[in-house]
Amino acid sequence: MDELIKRAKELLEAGTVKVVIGYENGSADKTRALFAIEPKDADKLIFDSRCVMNLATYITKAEVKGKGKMAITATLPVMRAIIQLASEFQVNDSNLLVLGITPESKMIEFKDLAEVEAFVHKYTIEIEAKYSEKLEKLDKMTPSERWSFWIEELSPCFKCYACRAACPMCYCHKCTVEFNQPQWIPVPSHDLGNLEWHMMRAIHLAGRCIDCDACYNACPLGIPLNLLTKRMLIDAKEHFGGYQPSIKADHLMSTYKPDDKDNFIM
Amino acid sequence: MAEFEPKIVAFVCNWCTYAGADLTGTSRIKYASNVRIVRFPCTGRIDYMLLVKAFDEGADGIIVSGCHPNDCHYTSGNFHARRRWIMFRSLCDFIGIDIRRIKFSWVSAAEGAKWADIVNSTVAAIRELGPYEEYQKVAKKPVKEVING
Amino acid sequence: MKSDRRLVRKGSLEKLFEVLKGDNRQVYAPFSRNGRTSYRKIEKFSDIATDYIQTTQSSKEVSFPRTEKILDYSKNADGMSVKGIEPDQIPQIMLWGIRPCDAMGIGELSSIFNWDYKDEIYNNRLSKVTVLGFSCSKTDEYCFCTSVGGNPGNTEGSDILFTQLGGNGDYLAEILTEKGEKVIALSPELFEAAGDIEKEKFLADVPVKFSHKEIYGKLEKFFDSEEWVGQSLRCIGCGACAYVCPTCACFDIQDDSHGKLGSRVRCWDSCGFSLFTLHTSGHNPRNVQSARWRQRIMHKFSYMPERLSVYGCTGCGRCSRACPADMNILEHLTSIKEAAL
Amino acid sequence: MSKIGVFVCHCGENISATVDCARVAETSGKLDGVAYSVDYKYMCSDPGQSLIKSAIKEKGLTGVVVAACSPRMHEPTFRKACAEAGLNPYMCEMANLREHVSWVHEKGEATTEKAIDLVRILVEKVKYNQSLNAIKVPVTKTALVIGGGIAGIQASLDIANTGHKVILIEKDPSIGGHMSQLSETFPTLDCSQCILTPRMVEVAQHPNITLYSYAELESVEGFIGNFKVKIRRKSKSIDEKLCTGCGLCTTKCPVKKIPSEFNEGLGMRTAIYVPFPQAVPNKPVIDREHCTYYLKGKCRICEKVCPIQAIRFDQEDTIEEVEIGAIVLATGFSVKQPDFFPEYGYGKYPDVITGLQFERLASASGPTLGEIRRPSDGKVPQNIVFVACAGSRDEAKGIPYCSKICCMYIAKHAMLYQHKVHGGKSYVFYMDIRAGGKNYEEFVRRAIEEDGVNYVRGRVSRIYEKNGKLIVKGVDTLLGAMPVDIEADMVVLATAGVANSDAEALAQKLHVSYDAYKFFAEAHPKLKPVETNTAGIFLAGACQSPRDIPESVSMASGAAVKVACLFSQDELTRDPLIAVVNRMAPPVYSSCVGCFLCVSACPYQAIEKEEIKNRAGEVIKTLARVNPGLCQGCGTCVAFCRTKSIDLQGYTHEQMYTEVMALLNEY
Repeated sequence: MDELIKRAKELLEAGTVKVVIGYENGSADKTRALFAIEPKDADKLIFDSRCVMNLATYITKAEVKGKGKMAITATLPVMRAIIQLASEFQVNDSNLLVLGITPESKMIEFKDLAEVEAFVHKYTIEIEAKYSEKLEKLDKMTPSERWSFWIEELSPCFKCYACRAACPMCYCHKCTVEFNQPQWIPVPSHDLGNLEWHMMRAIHLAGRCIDCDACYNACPLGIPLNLLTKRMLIDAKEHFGGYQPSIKADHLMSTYKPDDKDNFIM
Repeated sequence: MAEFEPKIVAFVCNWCTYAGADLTGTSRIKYASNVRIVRFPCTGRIDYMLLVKAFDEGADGIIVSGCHPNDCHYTSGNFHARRRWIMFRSLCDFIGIDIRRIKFSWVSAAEGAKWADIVNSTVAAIRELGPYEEYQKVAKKPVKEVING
Repeated sequence: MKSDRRLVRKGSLEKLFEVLKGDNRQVYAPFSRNGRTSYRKIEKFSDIATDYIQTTQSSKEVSFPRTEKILDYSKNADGMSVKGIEPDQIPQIMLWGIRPCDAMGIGELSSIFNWDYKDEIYNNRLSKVTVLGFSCSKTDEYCFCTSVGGNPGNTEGSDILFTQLGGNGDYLAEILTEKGEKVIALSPELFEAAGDIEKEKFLADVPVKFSHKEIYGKLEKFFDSEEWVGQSLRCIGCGACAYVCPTCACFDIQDDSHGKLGSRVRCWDSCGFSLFTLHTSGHNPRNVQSARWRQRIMHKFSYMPERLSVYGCTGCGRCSRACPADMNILEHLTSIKEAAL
Repeated sequence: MSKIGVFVCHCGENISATVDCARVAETSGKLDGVAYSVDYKYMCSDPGQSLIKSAIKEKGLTGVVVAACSPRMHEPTFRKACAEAGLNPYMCEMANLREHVSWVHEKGEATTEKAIDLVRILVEKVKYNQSLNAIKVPVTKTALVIGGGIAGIQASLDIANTGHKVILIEKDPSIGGHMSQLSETFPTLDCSQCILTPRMVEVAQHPNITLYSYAELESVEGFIGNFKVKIRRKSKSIDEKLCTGCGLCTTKCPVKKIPSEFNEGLGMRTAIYVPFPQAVPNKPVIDREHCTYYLKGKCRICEKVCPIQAIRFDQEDTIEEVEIGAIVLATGFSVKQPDFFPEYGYGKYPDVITGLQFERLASASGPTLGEIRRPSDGKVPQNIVFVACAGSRDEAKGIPYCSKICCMYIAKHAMLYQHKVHGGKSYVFYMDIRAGGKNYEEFVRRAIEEDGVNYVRGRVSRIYEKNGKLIVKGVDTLLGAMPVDIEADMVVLATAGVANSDAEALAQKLHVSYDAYKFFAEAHPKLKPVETNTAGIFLAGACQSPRDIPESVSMASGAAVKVACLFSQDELTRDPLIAVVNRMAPPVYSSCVGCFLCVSACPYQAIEKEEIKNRAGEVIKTLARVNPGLCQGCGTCVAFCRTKSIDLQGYTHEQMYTEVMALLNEY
């Protein structure tokens, strides 16, 4: 990634950006986010297959955004997240420069977010086979079996909200779960509180989730909560033809088609 | 033992289904008294979380009803609602919530008889299914005394 | 009390487990699911996880559950009636297989719950817990108990500490308290006399990285350091570190209300959350993540020693292992130690 | 602490026959926060209302629940009563014990229990009600009427005559619409132009009406009382102020073979033209698509012959920006071109024509000066067939509805034919004769009985040419589906009335709803036939569905009254049941994060961006803001907002949540 380091340095030296967000080596064999502010910081930049955290979660963080114009090392999921965020007016060309990394690990610098969008649209969001199998298995269960499965799987959740914090789309500073007049979602982590929190999360990500698995990767308890968002993704495709993050296009869940099909409304 | 009387909550819009239910009354069509109507301006206003809350608090069944497509007093609230219902219902199913207990319908201000049918058929269906014990088991013991068990 | 040292044959552990399980006692032990190890009520000995350096969650949940009912209330014609939780509603708990660092954490957590107000509910619960510690023979790069006053064979906080003598060997049991003796009394035949055993030989080697005092001294003048900003930039503000921590004690009080009836519930909270300190006025005294991260470190290494004479960290390394953003407390403490003022 | 009054109405015996009203009042009285409860025979009567008013005053009630009939019936009554007693009207709620309980359930325990539940739900809701004040918005007292047909003309004149300003825009060079093309009108057979043209002139001369012909709607922003409208005035290529309408240019124009739209292609016009002699304004426009100068760069004959040099080849479209308080949509309809009936041979056989073409043939101002002559050879047809429902009431052709006007105009056509061609034979193929209307049925009977028109009940399957005759193959279902073949000289198809091709785009510009056929949708099929769901926009005439002249005129007058009502107020008062984005103290300002997904969820474009700036004028936060004038209170945004930052007054999160809680729990 010499090219990346070189470009990051140039950008910082020229003052084009104030911070370059990328990956560096972390604890054990993990990688972590790097915020290069001085040109020399950029020497620590790396990129390899371990770099899976969705860095887009940082571009809405006030402390990072507050530094000034950002550049970000962006893999495909990160780019998708950026476009979704741009469509929700959270980032724009004036505060973000994207140093894309293609699925072939090539660096491309994008002139603007419109170019990023065009690049993102070359690829469709596909559910990985290992997840499709799990989802199919769940589909084959009876509703009662699924209910037991989820109550059991969600039972360890202690509501640390790492899933929310790691998700680039969960940038709201006051989440529904923190809305307490009325208290929509029970705050304590018990079966009901956990169920409602995870349902709410899935619904709020419907039509917005870009399937990066950041939530699952962040969960300290290994709860397969990304199955919920994946299911929403499949439903979006099945019922409404799916979606791609897009700066200008209408959002899947805030729009409708008069001929949306259903088979259950009497 | 007395026969099980399902508790059913109906979330309806003011302009079509509420008015339709008024017409059921004006037409003196009788139906089961298990349903309690909560009036909203529009199906677009109906928060899916309220449906979940109804189950939390012990509802055995839910009816959600509004204007037919193209009839919405607010032009498109019902279209938005339909899109959300499609996703919400699917999520419920995926989680294992018994979606047979949530009935969605379009009942216009002119369909007094249809409203009575919807209520009666829902009551009959829920009576058949019995109390929603599976959900209540989770909802009514929210606080565990011990860890992870 | 001077510890009584016994030998427990490897094969006797299961018998001990069976004995402990009965008689209104519950055994909580490490259990693995989804690649994570946590404590839960165990019915079958074979369900107990053995291959772990450290559990994902600490054992604090046994004495300080993540969600705990404090009282039930009901409204009636005369006003309100309140019913608290009776101590005998809580069963005796055998806390099996906890690491010395967690055992040490019990004291640290207790000091918070008994600082000023004596938290009866917590103390009640804890009084029912018998701690069966297991020394560490393995360690990883996240462990730093030796830097915060602990060690892999530390007896502090355990009622009995078991140390396995070699990879597949028998166990040295150090009986440390009366509660520990009561366990022996349940099945004395499982506890044989132990000869001279050099326990240290079987313990993991956890290098010392710094001393408490160094950090404490540094923090006194470190409040306004820019270091906090740099360290916390990648922190995403979740509560994972606090929730896996054996000594984090912050909680929230919630009412679970259903018309006339309801319960009051205590549940975990975390100083890492941005809304933790948000005032109704809109003012937030810790309005940036660096202030919240600083609070976490200061609380454990400065405020607690100052007010409670204990440190709030056992060096278990859980927070670093659990952190989705790879915040590493050991690394951060080390850099605080080394930072110029 | 709430002090709520519960007032249980017996509604005579309507409620009390099945519900134990006394028990409802007694049980409700024990609820937390209920300070007074009573049952009474007729709560809506004067003494009933007085009961509520005095309880409000004497007990100092902070909220009222009236358990009576449907709130759709009497909510305004009781809210007004509360207001009269000094309680904010929005602190009053109604439990529907009549339509939803007593009239639909048998007498019994369960029925009374349900009544008690419904009261409890609202008692708990009322605890969260807030005092609200009606919203006031100013009104710009100028109306925009779109479309200069008879409906637009009538609406414009009626509004103008109430003393308010009107801007009338018409996309064609002249107003008049379809009515100006008609020969005579049913059921009186008076000449269409004779009754229409005086109205057209009146429009042109009315001091309160500004007429923009050859103009279209560009865009609309704003809301009731406060629209900002852009009008595109298409270039006419003449200086209207100078032009005297002498008509010299039109006689000299060398391009003379353009099919005349006014004559439905049966006559020709020039490139610089006035659509018809009585046009208003009676000044020409240049049709740039056909003008030689615009096509080839030379000619300019009109410019040379114009005695006052009023031709302006370089004139461009202009955009007029106007402030408008109300809009009347009167854009009319189109006639479905019968090309989609290949079996009837329209376009293939010149003597198969549409009803509107027949109007031109029968019109004294038409290409044949009122003589019925067929297009192919100008001969007077001796046998003529009229085919009703050519497209209408035909699901297979995509038009399942009845076009409504055809039955009547066919009778008129046949009658006119019989009057003009003595000895001619006319046949009408029909499915049903729909002649509902004053003197309509009598008119049809006259055609059949006095003028001898042959009505054949059956459909036509095919029309083809044979030996110079049009063979019309049909059946007579009244004679046992007997096949009928008629050798005709001319066939007139009563093609369906359909929405204009640009109706959908126009509806979307105005945010009014439309039906599956792109006709504009009224707010209520019975009680709000001239309103749309967008406040301040009204409908007149056939743009809502096919209709005849008297209906269009009365609808236009209805719409005009609606506009006049609106303009009779200096400020508008609206129910404050609208959405509001929460605001908090700085530095939070609001829990809104400015994702603006609500913008597309709003059916009314009522959500705007609001920038919060610091003292230096820098934007520090961008929030959603609901425009109270535009918001209609559907709450679609409320259920959609992830941060629950939008709430709907009168149906707030807390109110609705509490209703559900109260419904299922003991209180």
